[in-house]
Amino acid sequence: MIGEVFTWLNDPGHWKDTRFDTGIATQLTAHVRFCAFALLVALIIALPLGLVIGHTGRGRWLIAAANTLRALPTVGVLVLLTVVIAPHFYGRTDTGYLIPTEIVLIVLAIPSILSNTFAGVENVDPAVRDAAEGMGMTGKQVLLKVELPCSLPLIFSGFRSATLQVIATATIASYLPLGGLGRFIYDGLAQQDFPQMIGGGVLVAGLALVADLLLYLVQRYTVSRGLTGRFSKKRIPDARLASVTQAEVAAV
Amino acid sequence: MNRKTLMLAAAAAALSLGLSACGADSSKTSTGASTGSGSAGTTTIASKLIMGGPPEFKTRPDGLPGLKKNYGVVFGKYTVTDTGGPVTVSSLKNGQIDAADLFTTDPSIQANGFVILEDPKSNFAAQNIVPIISKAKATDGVKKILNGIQAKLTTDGLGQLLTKVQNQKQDPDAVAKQWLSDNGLSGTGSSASGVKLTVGSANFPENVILADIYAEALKAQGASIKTTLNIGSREKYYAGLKDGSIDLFAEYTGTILQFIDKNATATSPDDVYAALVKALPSNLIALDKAQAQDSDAIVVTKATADKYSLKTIADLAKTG
Amino acid sequence: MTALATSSSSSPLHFWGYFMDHRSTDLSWLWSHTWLSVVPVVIGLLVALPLGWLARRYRFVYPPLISLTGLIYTIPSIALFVLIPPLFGLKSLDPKQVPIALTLYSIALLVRVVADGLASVSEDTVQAATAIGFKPLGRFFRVELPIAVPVITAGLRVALVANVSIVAVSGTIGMSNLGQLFTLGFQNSTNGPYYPPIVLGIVLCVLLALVLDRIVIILNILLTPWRKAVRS
Amino acid sequence: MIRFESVSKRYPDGTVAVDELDFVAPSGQITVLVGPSGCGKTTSLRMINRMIEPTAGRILIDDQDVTKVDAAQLRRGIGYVIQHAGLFPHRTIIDNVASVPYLLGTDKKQARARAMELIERVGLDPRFAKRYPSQLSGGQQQRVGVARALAADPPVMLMDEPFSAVDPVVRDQLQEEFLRLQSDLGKTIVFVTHDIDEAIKLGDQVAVLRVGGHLAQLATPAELLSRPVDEFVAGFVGRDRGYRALTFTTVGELAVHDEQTVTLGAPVPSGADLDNWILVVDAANVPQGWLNLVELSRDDTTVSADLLYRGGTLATQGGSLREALDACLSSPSGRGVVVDSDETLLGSITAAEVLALIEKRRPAAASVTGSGSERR
Repeated sequence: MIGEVFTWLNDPGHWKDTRFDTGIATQLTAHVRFCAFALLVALIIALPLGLVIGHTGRGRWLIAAANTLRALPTVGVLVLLTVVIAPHFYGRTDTGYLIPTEIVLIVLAIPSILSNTFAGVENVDPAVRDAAEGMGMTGKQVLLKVELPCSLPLIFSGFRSATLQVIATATIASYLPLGGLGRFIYDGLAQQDFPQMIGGGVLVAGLALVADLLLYLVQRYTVSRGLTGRFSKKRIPDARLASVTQAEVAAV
Repeated sequence: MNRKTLMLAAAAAALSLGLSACGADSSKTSTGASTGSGSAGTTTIASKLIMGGPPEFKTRPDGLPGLKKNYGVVFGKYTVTDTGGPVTVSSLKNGQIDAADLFTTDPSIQANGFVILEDPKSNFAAQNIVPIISKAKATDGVKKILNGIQAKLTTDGLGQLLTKVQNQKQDPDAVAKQWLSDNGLSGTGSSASGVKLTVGSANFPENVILADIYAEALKAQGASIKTTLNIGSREKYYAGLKDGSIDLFAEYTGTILQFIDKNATATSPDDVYAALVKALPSNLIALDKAQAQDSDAIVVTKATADKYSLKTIADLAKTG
Repeated sequence: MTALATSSSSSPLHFWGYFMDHRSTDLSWLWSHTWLSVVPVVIGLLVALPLGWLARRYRFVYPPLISLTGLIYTIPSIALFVLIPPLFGLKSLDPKQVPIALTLYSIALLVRVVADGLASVSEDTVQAATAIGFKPLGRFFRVELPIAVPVITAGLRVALVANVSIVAVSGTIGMSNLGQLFTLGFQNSTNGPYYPPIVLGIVLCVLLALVLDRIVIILNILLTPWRKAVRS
Repeated sequence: MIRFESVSKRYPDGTVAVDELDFVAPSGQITVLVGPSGCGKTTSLRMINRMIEPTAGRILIDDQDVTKVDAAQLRRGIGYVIQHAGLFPHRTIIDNVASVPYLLGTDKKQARARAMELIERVGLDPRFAKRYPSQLSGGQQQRVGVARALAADPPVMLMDEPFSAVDPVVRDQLQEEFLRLQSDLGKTIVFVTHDIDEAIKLGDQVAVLRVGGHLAQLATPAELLSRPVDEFVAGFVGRDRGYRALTFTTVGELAVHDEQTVTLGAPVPSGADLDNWILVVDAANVPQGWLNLVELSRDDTTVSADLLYRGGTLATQGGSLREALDACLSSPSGRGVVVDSDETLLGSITAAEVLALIEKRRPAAASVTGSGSERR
């Protein structure tokens, strides 16, 4: 079976678009686009919000509220939004399906980013914050020059965890008439074409790994060595767990 | 406050930007497809249209391959929607697709004024409803109950059942029970007692209702019933039938025959049924076929039908 | 929208009436949904405990184990569901494929949580326990594990809430659980939206997730009485 | 000069942290605020740079009301050192020290040059400049904290228990260096501590606060020890205060006796006229310890280092009476060794003689003004 999957992935014909079948290259691009857009919007919403809540200490209920978003069943929300939104779009556009999908992905990404950003700012050593204010930094300077850089490790772990979730979940776009790598999974499932289906799954997992690696590299070059302690031989902080423990414990 | 508003505005701007980018891109793909077909030489009506339906319609013998073989119809593009469900209907209605694979009994065809293209060459073979059951579970009692149902199922009756569920939002199970009692089939007894059965259904309402009818009738006669409804495509549930995960399924003679035997040529109800009985693997048997039919059909909107003067599937292959 | 006007029974707020009308089916779906969400986490924890201990005890085990389990998490659930039967020699629609997939996810999440929870026990505590005569196994169960409880329960909460959502996905491939409500509502939305089952499904899933979450929180409180003072 | 004028801090829940506080912290001097926890000492300190706003009264720095200045601007002109240093974990040591100059818009190169100079000045190895705070020990971090506060050369420094989180040996060292630094820089310093010994050691004047934010006594360390105004201050200043007060009592010139000595490495002396104890010095006449002639065995023919009793402290000529008395009490021979500022031997003195000096000075004790500058 592994051989068949490999053959399927290796067939150049599967990478190119044909009249009835969209190739891997196009679907991969579409998948990346769905995810990048959702993650960007989630970041634009959650990062400033988490920073401001962490900095001011006000609006903590929003963190708790965002964490209950995790309890929403993704499929259910997708179906509901589709039923509500899709009938309002006419003509050759997939916007009616794109909006529900993106909303679901954004809602999925927000809790990790928001709660980790909040936890990151909140976990900044009070002495450091006190020193920053005491030396004459304005509130904005304290936030941007001290709290933000100090919370970067946690922000990154939240964002990396959100990225993994979004990439895996973006496959549900293909539950609706949209592209993305989920198309191979759903079509393979319906056509009982296992190599296609598993190939799709492998592509999604591969994409997730590559994205995580890229983010790890970005993290490595943006987060101060003073925070990661990389000069002493400590292990690399990784996405999933840090977000689990830190953010969850913060949410309790 | 100010900050929040700004942030929201930025988010909204980014959202609309991104969406328009995605939208623009997808429309580019479709124009790309039609230019592609244009350069192929003669431009058929079909090549200007986007067809929508379930994923397996792309590969199924009576799907795109059948349309090409029987009518020379090749669409400009195929968009995967769903199995005659809400996505297909709303995509057709709203113009995301121009032609769709729907079921003839679907009340939304009439409700939306869709036009069913005739199928003179019987690409879609006769589609009488037939229970496929695993041989081990087909006791005489079970057979008698199910065949009793089959005798009462009519095409119109099926349409009415669907209208109740899809338009009036009644519960499929309740509709099934009502139908059984209306047709004098709701008597309780023990002719199926001791039988343990898993009834499956595909993920479209009509098939769910039929599964419910079978399940309720058998239950009333003492069988122990489990249901696995809304499974998905035939490719998927047929594997379950074969390996015994499911014991009973409401099938459509034409498609199941073509699914098992890709070279099947029978088109009339009796021929198809006879071929099916022969083609089934040894652990499955077909009970009586009903008079009721529910066939796949190529459906277009009234506007599209008028624009290209479409009456039959063959018209799609004309140049226009 | 038109359906909303013509038939009050398709209004989103009718979900409670819908529930009352289909109580037995909905409850059976809720029940199986609950089991499918909980059992894999319990099994996952039982498997993750020795693995996490191993990763803590022998440091070289940690990186490969964490990478491997991290990899499992990147596989989309719908793909994993369908991958399970051929890999485990099950029938294609065997309902066991869902709990197996969820157990794999739970193990993936919890191994790391257990390892890091154990790592959160201070070296001083471990040494003190050894000094007063605990043998490794006794020390693990009576000292290290109890202290790691808060971190582990935090992981359990995430796993449970995630499972409730993933179980619903399996409803779209025919498994009997609350996910069926979404398929059902969607399939019957061809002529106007049919909200009640969809809304009911969301409401029940969220309630289930919140209740399970609350149970773990209570469990955490019961298991760590020494933290009561801090919590006040 | 920092002036508190009837400054109060009352929280909305009714708690009074500081109550009608009035005092002056003179320019170029160290004013220590000391008191038990809850006495409002930190609150008072933090009101100077407006980390906390007073609810009544005003605080003036060089006659300028602090509330009339933009808080951030004000703080940039005031050095601030806190208990756990509060170094920025994401910045290197040199960038930490240069933080305030950066804020003030100083050219990066110039700011770093200044920072480098300060790093060395507070006694840190220049190689630490490129390291991160987490690579430093607590004492080293605290030095960086002081350097950072000094970077913009502020006339005023606020220090909130800067040395209380380090171990006693390091604390002692930091205190000494801090005094040395201050003698060079002459900053106006307000220093908060809960440790009365630290207050007495460092303060030019000490303000003792009681719970509820009342000023109990403001005085020089010597006066505080000799004349606590009430039971609270007396209790807070603690036992041995009579003895500790001797720290601030000096006599012009101690009359010393000549002391017989033997040089390290020389043959063990003998003779009936010798005392049991003989002082051992090195070639430069710096005292090394006492030798007990009675205890020696026959094999001990030369004066070697391992035979010495080294327990005695040394009194410096011109130093405090406390030093002189301690030298006598700690000496095994009962004779206190007196040295000059080069640590070379001057002679010895007995406890009785020191006590006689104390007795003689008693009537004058009231007028003692053991100020910091005098000590130094």
